[in-house]
Amino acid sequence: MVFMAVTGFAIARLRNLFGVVMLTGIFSLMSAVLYVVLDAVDVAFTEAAVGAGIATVLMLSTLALTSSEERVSEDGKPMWALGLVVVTGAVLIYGTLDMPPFGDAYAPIHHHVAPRYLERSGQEVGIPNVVTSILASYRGYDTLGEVYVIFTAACGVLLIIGQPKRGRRRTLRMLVGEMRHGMRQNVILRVVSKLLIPFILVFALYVQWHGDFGPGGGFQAGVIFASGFILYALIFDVDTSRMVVPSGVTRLLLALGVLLYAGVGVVGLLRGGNFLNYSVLAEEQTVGQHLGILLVEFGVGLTVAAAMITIFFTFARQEH
Amino acid sequence: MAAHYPALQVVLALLAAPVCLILRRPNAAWAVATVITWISLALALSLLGRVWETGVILYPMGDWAAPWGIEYQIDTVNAFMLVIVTLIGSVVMPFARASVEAEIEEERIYLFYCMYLLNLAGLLGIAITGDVFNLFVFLEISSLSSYVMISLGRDKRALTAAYRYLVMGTIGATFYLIGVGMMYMMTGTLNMADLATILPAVADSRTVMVALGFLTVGLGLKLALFPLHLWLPNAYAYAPSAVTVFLAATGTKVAVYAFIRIFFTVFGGVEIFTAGVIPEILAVLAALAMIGASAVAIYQTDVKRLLAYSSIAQIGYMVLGISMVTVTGLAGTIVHLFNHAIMKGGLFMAMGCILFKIGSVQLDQFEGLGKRMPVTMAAFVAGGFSLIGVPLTVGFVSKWYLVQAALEKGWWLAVAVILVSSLMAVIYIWRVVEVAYFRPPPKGSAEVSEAPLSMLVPLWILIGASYYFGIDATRTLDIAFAAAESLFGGPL
Amino acid sequence: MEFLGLLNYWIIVVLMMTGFYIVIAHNNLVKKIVGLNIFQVSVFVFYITMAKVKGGTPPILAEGIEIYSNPLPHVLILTAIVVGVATTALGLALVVRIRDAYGTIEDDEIEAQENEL
Amino acid sequence: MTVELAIILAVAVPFAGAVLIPLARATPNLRETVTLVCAALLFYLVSVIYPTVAAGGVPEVYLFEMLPGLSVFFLVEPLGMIFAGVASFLWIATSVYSIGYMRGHNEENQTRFYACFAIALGAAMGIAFAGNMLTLFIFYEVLTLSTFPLVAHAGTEDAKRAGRVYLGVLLGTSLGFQLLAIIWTWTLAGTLDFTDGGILAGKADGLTAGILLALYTFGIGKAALMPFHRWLPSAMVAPTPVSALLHAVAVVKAGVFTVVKVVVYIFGIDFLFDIGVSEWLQYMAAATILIASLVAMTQDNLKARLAYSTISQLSYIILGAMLVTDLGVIGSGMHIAMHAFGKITLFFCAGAFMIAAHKTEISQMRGIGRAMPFTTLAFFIGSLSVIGLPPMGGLWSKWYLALGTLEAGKLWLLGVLMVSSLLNVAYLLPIPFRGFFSSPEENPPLKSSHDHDREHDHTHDHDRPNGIKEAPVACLIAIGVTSAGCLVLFFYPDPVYELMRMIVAP
Repeated sequence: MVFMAVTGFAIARLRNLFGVVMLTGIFSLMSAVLYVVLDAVDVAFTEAAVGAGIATVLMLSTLALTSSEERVSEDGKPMWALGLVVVTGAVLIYGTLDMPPFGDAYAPIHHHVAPRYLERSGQEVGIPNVVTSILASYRGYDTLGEVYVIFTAACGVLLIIGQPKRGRRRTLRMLVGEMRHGMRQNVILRVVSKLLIPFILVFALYVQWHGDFGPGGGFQAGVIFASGFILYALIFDVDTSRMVVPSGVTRLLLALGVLLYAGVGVVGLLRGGNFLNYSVLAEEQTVGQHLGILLVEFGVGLTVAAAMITIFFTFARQEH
Repeated sequence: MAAHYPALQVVLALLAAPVCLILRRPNAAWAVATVITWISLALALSLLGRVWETGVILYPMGDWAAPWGIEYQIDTVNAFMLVIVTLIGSVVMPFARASVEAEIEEERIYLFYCMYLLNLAGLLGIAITGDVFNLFVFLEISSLSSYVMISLGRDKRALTAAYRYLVMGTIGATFYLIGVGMMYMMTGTLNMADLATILPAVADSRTVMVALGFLTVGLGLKLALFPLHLWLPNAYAYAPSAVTVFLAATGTKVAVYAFIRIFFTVFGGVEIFTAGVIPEILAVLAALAMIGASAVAIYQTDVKRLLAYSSIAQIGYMVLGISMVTVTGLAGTIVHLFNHAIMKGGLFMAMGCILFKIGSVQLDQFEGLGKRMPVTMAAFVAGGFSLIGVPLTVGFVSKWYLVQAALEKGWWLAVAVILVSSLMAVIYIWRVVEVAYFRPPPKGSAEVSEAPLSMLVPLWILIGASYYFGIDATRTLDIAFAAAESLFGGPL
Repeated sequence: MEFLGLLNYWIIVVLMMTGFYIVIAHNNLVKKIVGLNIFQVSVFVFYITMAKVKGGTPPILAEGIEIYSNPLPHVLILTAIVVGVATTALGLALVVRIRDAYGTIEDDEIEAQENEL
Repeated sequence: MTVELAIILAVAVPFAGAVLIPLARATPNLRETVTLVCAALLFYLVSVIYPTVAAGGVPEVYLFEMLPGLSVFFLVEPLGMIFAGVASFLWIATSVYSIGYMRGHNEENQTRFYACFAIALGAAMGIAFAGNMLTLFIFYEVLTLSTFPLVAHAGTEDAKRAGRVYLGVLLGTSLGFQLLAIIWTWTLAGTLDFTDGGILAGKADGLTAGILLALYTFGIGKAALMPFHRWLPSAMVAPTPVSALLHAVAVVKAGVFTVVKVVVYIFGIDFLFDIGVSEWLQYMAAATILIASLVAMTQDNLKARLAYSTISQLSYIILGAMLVTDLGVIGSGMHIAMHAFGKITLFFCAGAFMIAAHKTEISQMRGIGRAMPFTTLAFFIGSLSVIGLPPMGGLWSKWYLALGTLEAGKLWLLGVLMVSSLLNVAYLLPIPFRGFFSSPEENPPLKSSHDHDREHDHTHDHDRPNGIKEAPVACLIAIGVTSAGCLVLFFYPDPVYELMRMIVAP
């Protein structure tokens, strides 16, 4: 954790944006490690894939499209900012004073609401990964919302920088040109990644379906799946990889994923339960729950993968 | 089916958004969005009717009882909010068609309507939910989609406006998240009603106090509470017309609602809000907003920006009502949510019509507009009266109750601020009127050229509504008072 | 003893404020987004930290394990991470467009250009 | 026709006219016919209502509930009857006059002019018949907003500046003070209905009532009590019919009418008398009377002089109300009617001078009586009535005002009235006298030029100063009617007096 703090300061000081982004990735990875230490394996998984992976790639693409050096501002303006930050921080510290100590098993959060998930989700939902039970069923509606957030972001990116104006060549200007050039020339890299990518995709599928039992689920799977494609594009060529997954298809999948999720909810509603009640999907409650969770997780995976791919390619096709 | 209206209220729009994406045709997307918004309005009205007759409606998602699952809790306050949002949403649709076609490239229009539906769903989701974290999720849906929509404005300043809004909005959301985390830490629950029952026991802990502070600042950013309003003027000024109408009329309103919800429902049983310094701070900020923003509005040359500053001032009215912590004050705020939504919506629609025909809303382009676009300008003047608070308009009704509340409370300064602020509204509205009516049109301009009927009719619907509900305000006020009383009645 | 228990939170606060500082003090638009990221990640860490129970294990039900960490914050943060990346994506998209329109991604230079309009 | 229907129609007819007038804009004759028909119809409707009110009835018409527990409704009581009668009668005269004036002056935007005029009259009716303070306030603001385009009519920089002052003062005072007073009253009393004996008695202590009274009197900017009088001289840039009917009758009388209403029906005479808070407002009114009269003497522009005279005369009415004695209130009610006839005659004449002889400054008007004997005579009659000399109606109202001061035991106020009357004599009478008895050759050369360039098709021959060249016939008819009214009211003041007596001694 202290490492994270140090990284944080380094980011604040560093002027080279390229370095900043790299450090951010590292920061993210470190937080993922921290999550594992703190028993949050699912979260760690996601953070590593999303925070360290996708976000970093996106930032690098942006830097490639803009500039990678931060201009040194000459005025001493940040004084007020520093003041504000110190005050806010002090307020927060003040707020921590009455917090239950770290790891305290007697803290209120461990005694209200949460115990029920641990005690009864086994019977009620019937899958061992409590995080997945909550994510997909108890608080499935939040997750629906979350999928919509990523859906919104994908559509938004399409709206903002999609469809470059006519007359421009659709070429790739990824990352720093030389780096890509080097990669292309590197036969070993190409071969290894060609071998690796199928595994990544298979791993993604595994994560997708395994989410009920161990860490994993639609999000992680979607992101990993997408990163497979992104890796391909990084090493080979965006245009080639676009041929593998045409934009129309990703868009369709993007929409179908959220529709699948919401659709499962509506089916529950039509079968006499409330919206997103999976228990009514089958005769037996746990079977229904299980089925529902599988389906919505698949929806999540679809949308997340499609969204990540869409976002990435939209960035990648930008012209400087 | 009627039992599922609460879910359908939000889910319909959510379902329709990806459908728009699949359809990929502007007209089809528009048609879908229109149908959905109108159905949503019908749903909202029927929900309001049901709440009015039978009281609070609870709808646990997935049949998981709160606090374990997420539950929709609809009382008079949020049923009213739903009506406001869907009403504006459905009136904007016919207006949007021509306006959006003129301002956004054709191949992006279907995505625009997708965003619009998402935004609508997000706002509805905030209004309807009984779970503080679910509120955050839908807050993000609505925020992200509004950043996108704002950035579509023709002026390149729309981009920076959207970016600044994104940064400030995300800071706000993160602050909110910190606040929620701290509350959760002390109580172990995220359900509003549950929080309300547990919080009093831990209310005097420093953590909860800080949580309240962070929630206040976080939501304050979203509702553009002075001095956290910096994102708003440019965002409203440079967004596409239809977006400005919708956001100005609903976006900040929903944030105000969330503010009310947190203070009066979640912290309803807690003394730290009612007895603490927060109301005083809010009152001071509100007063500063009312005077300061009005003063800035007077000096604007871009009329859309002028109206944006006026919005900040109007938000000040609402916060002032909240800060009084009395039934009358709160009822004044709630009724003003509705009233301001319809009048500002109307005014920004008038801007949309002018932008459509003239291509600019700079004040010097308004010369002779009273003759060139008589119907639009008449609507602008009529809406302006409402902003000033001339009797028979909704603006008058809101002001009446806010002044009354301030009088009951003995807040003389607040009374003065309300009145001075409305006088400043006279000045900034009149600057526009004078240019439009008492300066000759520039040479060579067309005689009369009005915006199409599809824009004028929605415009006049809103302006008409701002008179209808100004002349007979009993209905809206009954609802507002019932809502305010229920908020003071403790937890749901 | 109590202070040791809170130390974790204090470091988190420092992290948050680092991110927050980057957002508000820096002029570079990309760096602001980076700051937002750090700010958000710190909040996530805050949630996850509170979920930890001493001696607990990850909340995946298995025979013979009695103490689990609290799963609810994990769920919340899963959601929040996705929200965070969505925001980042949008923010960066905007930065790209801003760079196109203004030719710079430094906030003060943009402001100077806008004032001239 | 039932009285209730007549009341509704009386308010509705002018508004309907305002809708019809733009529709008839293509044919000016039809447009003016609409105006005239509306005016005549309105007067007829008011005369239908009169017998009921004179017989002691208070017809009431409920319209709608605006805020919970607070409705908009009409209720005709004697004071409103006077105001409605005067305003509706004089609208006919003014309409006739306007036709001559506006055409003679070749004004632009005549359609807007007539339409706004009609709205203003409708609002005046609404004020007259308002059943509670809320209803009154609504129409009060409608009146303000509808007269703004009339003031800024010319569209010149001057006119726009005047419009800003006009709107600023009137909206500022009404939204700033009056509305506050109304809401405060509502929170105190729980009602805003005009009730005999007032609604605040027992609800407000002396201090509160004092502040409220001040808020009301200053909040009613239309009453032009100093220091909120600036709008009235500004408004003189408007076309003369506007100055005549609105800024000598409808608007300003709406102001003082509201003041009297508030004193009588919101506070209640007895209540105010008991707590004695109205005293310092008497000082204000007295000061306004004297200062405005003095200022009037210094004005060379005829309309400006008349405007200051109006300010001064309005404060007579306020003073009468603030005396809070029966006779004082009777006097102020009567003065609403008497001053209306006198002052409108004066303004008509001023307009006639402007059209026929292009003279706006008093110093140019020497010997004008030779060219315009009829108009100058009418001016003389009007002056007498405003001063309060027999055989004009103005005598009566001044008489009762004077009695009122005696009844209140305030001799010094009687003195104020006397001095003011002398000042009236000093600033009004020289005009007709010089008009008749001085020779036109002493006039300084004409200053204004560009303003009058466009209407030279109606000008008469300037080379024959002794020839008679009066204003258009339509104007003369109107002048004749109103100056005759001054005389008639001297001989038959009874209807007005009786109505006022009903208020103070029900």
